[in-house]
Amino acid sequence: MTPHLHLWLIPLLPLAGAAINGFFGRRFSRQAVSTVALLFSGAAFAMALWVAGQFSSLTLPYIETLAPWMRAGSFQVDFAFYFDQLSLVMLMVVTGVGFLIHIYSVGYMWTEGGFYRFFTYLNLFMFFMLTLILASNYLLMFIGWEGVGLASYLLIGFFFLKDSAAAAGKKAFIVNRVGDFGFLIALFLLIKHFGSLNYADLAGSISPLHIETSAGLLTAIGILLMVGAAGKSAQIPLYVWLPDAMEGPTPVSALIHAATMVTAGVYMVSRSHVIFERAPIAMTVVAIIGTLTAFFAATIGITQTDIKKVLAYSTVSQLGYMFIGCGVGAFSAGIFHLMTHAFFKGLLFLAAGSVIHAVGGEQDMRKMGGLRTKIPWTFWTMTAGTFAIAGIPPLAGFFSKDEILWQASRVSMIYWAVGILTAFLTSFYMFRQWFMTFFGEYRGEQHGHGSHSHGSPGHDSHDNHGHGGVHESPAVMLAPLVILAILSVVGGWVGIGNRFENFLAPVFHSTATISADSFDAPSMSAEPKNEEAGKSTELLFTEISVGVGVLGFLLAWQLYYRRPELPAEIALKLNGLYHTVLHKYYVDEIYAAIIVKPLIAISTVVFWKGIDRGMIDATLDGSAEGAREVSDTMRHMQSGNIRSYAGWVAAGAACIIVFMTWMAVGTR
Amino acid sequence: MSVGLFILVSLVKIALVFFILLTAVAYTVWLERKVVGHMQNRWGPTRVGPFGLLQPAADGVKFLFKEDLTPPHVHKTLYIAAPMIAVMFALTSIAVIPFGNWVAIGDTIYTPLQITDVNIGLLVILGVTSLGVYGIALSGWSSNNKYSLLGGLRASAQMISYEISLGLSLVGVLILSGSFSLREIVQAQSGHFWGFIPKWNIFYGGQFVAFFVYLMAAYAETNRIPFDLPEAETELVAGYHTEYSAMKFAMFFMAEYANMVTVGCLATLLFLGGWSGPIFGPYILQVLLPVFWFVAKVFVFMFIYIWVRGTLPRFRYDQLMAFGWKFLLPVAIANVVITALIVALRS
Amino acid sequence: MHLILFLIFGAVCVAGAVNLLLQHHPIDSALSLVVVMGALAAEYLLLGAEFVAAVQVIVYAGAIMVLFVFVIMLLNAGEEARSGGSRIAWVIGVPGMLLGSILMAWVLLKHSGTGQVEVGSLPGSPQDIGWLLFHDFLLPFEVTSILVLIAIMGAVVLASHAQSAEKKEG
Amino acid sequence: MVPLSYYLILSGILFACGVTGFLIKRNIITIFMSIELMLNGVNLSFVAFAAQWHALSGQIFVFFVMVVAAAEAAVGLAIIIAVYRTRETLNVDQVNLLKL
Repeated sequence: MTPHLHLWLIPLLPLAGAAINGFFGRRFSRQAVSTVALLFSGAAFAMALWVAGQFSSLTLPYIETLAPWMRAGSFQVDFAFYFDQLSLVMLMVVTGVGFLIHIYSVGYMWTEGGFYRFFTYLNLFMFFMLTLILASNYLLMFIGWEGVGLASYLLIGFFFLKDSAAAAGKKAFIVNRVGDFGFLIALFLLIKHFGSLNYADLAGSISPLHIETSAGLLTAIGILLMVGAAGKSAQIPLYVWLPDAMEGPTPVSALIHAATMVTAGVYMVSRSHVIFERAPIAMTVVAIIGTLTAFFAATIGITQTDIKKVLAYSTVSQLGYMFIGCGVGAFSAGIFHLMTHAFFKGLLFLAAGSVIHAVGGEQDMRKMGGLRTKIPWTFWTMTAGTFAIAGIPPLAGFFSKDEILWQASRVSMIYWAVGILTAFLTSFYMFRQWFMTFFGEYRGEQHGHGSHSHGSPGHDSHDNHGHGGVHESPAVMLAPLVILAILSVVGGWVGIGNRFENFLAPVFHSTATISADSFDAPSMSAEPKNEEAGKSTELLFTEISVGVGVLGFLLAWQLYYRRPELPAEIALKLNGLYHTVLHKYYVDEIYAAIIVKPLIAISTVVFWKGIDRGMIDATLDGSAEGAREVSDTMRHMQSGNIRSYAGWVAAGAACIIVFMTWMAVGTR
Repeated sequence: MSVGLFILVSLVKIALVFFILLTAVAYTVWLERKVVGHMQNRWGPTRVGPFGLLQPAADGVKFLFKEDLTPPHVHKTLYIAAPMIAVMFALTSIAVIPFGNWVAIGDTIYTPLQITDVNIGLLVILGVTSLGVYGIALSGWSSNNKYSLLGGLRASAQMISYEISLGLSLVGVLILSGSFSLREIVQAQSGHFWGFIPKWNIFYGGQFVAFFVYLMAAYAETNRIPFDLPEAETELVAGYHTEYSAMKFAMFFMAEYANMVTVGCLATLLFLGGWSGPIFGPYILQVLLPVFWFVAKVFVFMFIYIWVRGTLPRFRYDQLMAFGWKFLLPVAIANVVITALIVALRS
Repeated sequence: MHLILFLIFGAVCVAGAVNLLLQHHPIDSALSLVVVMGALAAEYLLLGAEFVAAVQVIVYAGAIMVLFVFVIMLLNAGEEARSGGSRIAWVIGVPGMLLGSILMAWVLLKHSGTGQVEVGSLPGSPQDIGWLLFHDFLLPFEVTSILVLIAIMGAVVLASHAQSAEKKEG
Repeated sequence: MVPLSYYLILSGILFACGVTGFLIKRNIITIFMSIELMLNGVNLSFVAFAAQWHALSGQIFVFFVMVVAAAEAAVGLAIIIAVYRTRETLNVDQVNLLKL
């Protein structure tokens, strides 16, 4: 018998927090606000832990139906929660990392305006994210999906006084709409053809279907879902919003734009594995998009000088990795990387935040350096993160990335090759950042750091920490760093010996029976012979990926530690390429040119001036004007003379009689 | 009975009834003058004939031969029509009044002593009397004289006010007898309590109250003392018929007394058991005795009229209205309710 | 016989109604209306609705119209003033009314002879009426009683401090 | 034997007369009487139908109409008196303060 775990509490606790802070936070002290926020997010985390404790005694998937939501004929959607291994992983990641980041935020945001607002949004985000991962059907998931989009918009534009922040928020929101469009169409297709949105029903109705070797319904659905995922998880071509999203406060970047929200796409794809497994073409699309994004973003990351931008692009490329994993059918590998990435990327962002905090709002790495001794805690934790992401064993990143690459290699060497290249780039730019930030001598001016950050209400408030100069962050910020550092170190060990895969196996292989033989996607239940043969090659690949990691380290060391003047020369040498990359391949400009500008033009000329002004407003104004005119003439009927009224009445009666007679004659 | 015969009999009855009625009217006047005279310790008319018995005839002749003058500035048609209306309705209402049993003359004629027996006779009477108001109102208005106008106003107001009480006072009787037909109402009153008290409505089911109310209302309806404000000589010269003279005046006069008679008949029929009374002797007596009893009762009623006139002073107008609305009407309503309750409980 | 009586009283009705329109003095109009009502009562009798006829006479002719006459006398209403009234009433109202009534007549004649009404064809006796009124139509009856009560109070309030008694009569 | 339509036409004529009176008369009281005339016309049709369909309820309606007419007369005449007190006229054309 399975205990009744009140899953609904998990999302609702943060919501309660959000409500309390949102409604009354204005009058609360900062202590009270942070207490409330931490209390509820922590409660959610505790609840998640308790659920995890109950895990062994559950029969999965465990579905908890709260109330019917909408019924239309046979189509029915409930407020129901769905819990299985995948949900558990996501749950732990979201609540855990979320809670840590909440703690961190208390320290980081302490001096900011709109303290309560920040935590309201943060809790709200938690609510929606948890709804997303606990939903038992795509519609409820979509609610969470949109909700996190909203929260992200609010938080990116948190410093709404800064135009760039507001613009970035809008950009994120609009770009996401594009993805949601695809997602919605996919949902409509599902409703149309399978009459349901529940995971369980869909699995039941889809698994009997055959693999679509040629493009078909499932392929279409899959690709559309991928579009949605690309929007949310910042994949080509919709990744452009994520770098700009760095306008938001750093904890937000850590929580939403690194650890949790952006991984929602990955989660959604893996959740839809039933569909993808039967749509190889869609799978290929996913894989290719992932590969391209990974590499592309990595290259951009090399040239960025803004500490957060670097991390942003690395996030994009890491997400690319996850999609490679999904694309090659190694969903568990993707989720695995998702988890580890949540640890070390969250860590990196928080550390970066700590650095920024330390240098008083400065984000340009060129103005940093030599911070190693000044902020040791931050340094060491960041180091752990960097090594983790660079895929240096035995840190978390190594296991997950290696797993993905290995699985990819079994599908196509191209994925593997690009992946390896990307790994190299990743380790290079990460170490580049590491060196630029912590080694060498401090390049920023000692005092008055704030002069060049007055523009941002978000950061210049860091000046009014009592003591000038570089300083370590308070313990409340360091504690999460340390915890996350530990996780980034040990987080990967759960993957040793496929433990993590086996743990997720029941989720992903409950329905993949047909796919196992007819589709060459590597299945966790891989044939034993393949396993034997694979071992050696896997080892080789592992060595290679470690090698590229080290290589990247060395190169970065060479360029940014030994001879810091060298990069400039190189940049000069391949000028065009450098600038292209520096300007992110002008993607934003291209989009602006081919999409945004025409769109604005059309909207202005056709929709706004033409339709809205010319037709809609015109009709309304015209009718109003006409009504006024008519009544102006009509009111002279109001002679105040009873008999004229009587005359009108008689005329009206006559009309009615005529009408009725006419009707009677007509009917006969 | 053939139609021709029926018409003949009807005509005979009409002629008879009207003759009796007019005579009655004439001699009521005589009686009034006599009685009031004696009450006031005078003789009353004595010159014309024995006990002045021919006085009414003399008066009639005088009215006929007086000059009939029409004052200027009157609304001609209405001025002339008003008295006719008044007298017409006053006389019409007698048509449905039964004053005796059915009689058989020979074996061909078998007819009620009543011009016509309609099953809503009571309503007819009420309707006709209510129309009688027009005569007075119009006369008051048409003769273009402030006294007349005031008289007419008073008269119409008073009559429509008291009409309600009058009607309601009859409802009790209707409930008891369960019919609008006067004849049936009378038959419902035949019989005796304990063998000697006649089973008249006045003794029956608290209808004494109804009778009282009816009496008051009737006086008001007929503009008699103590409610004769429309023709209050001391204030309004002669009220609505100030401008009338000769035959037109006589018509109003006749109308008033005819109304009195009608009201008396109605009271007799409704409360005093109509023509019921001890009947004996040969057939001719059995036919005539009821008529005698009926006439006797009406006479008593008339006498009360005169007696009251000789006794009571005149009300003030506001007193009149207050009495009508604040006393008579509630009492009448209460009577109706109580009677209805009694009947409902008994059945 | 029935037809003849109908025609006679009908003619009286129409004559009265037309006279109401032609007369310039309200009291003449009022009297012609009384005539109309009397004739209508006769029509009701022809239709066998004797009770309705009686009530028509008592209530309409005997009470309401008396009230009218009374008010006319009270306000001493004179001849109708020849004020150039409202053109609309003439321009729109009268033609409309005419059109409407013509259409009605046309329809009625089209359907004429659908039914014959003979004298006393239905029991309009007080008993039946009373039964209907106090059983089937009890609620409407009570409601109308309340309506009348309200009307009385309204009249008293409106015409307070003058002739309230007569208003109550309505 | 009279066709029903005759009665209806008679009532129609009465009603039309009432409407006309309402339209062309200037004296409030006369107008009011025109209304009563209309009501009477309607009553006639009620009774005629009652006789036609042997349904007594038609006559009941007549009673209700009468009651309403009575109430209306009471209030209406009271209003007329009030108007006369304030405006010193019974001519509706002069009682026209209700205009812009």
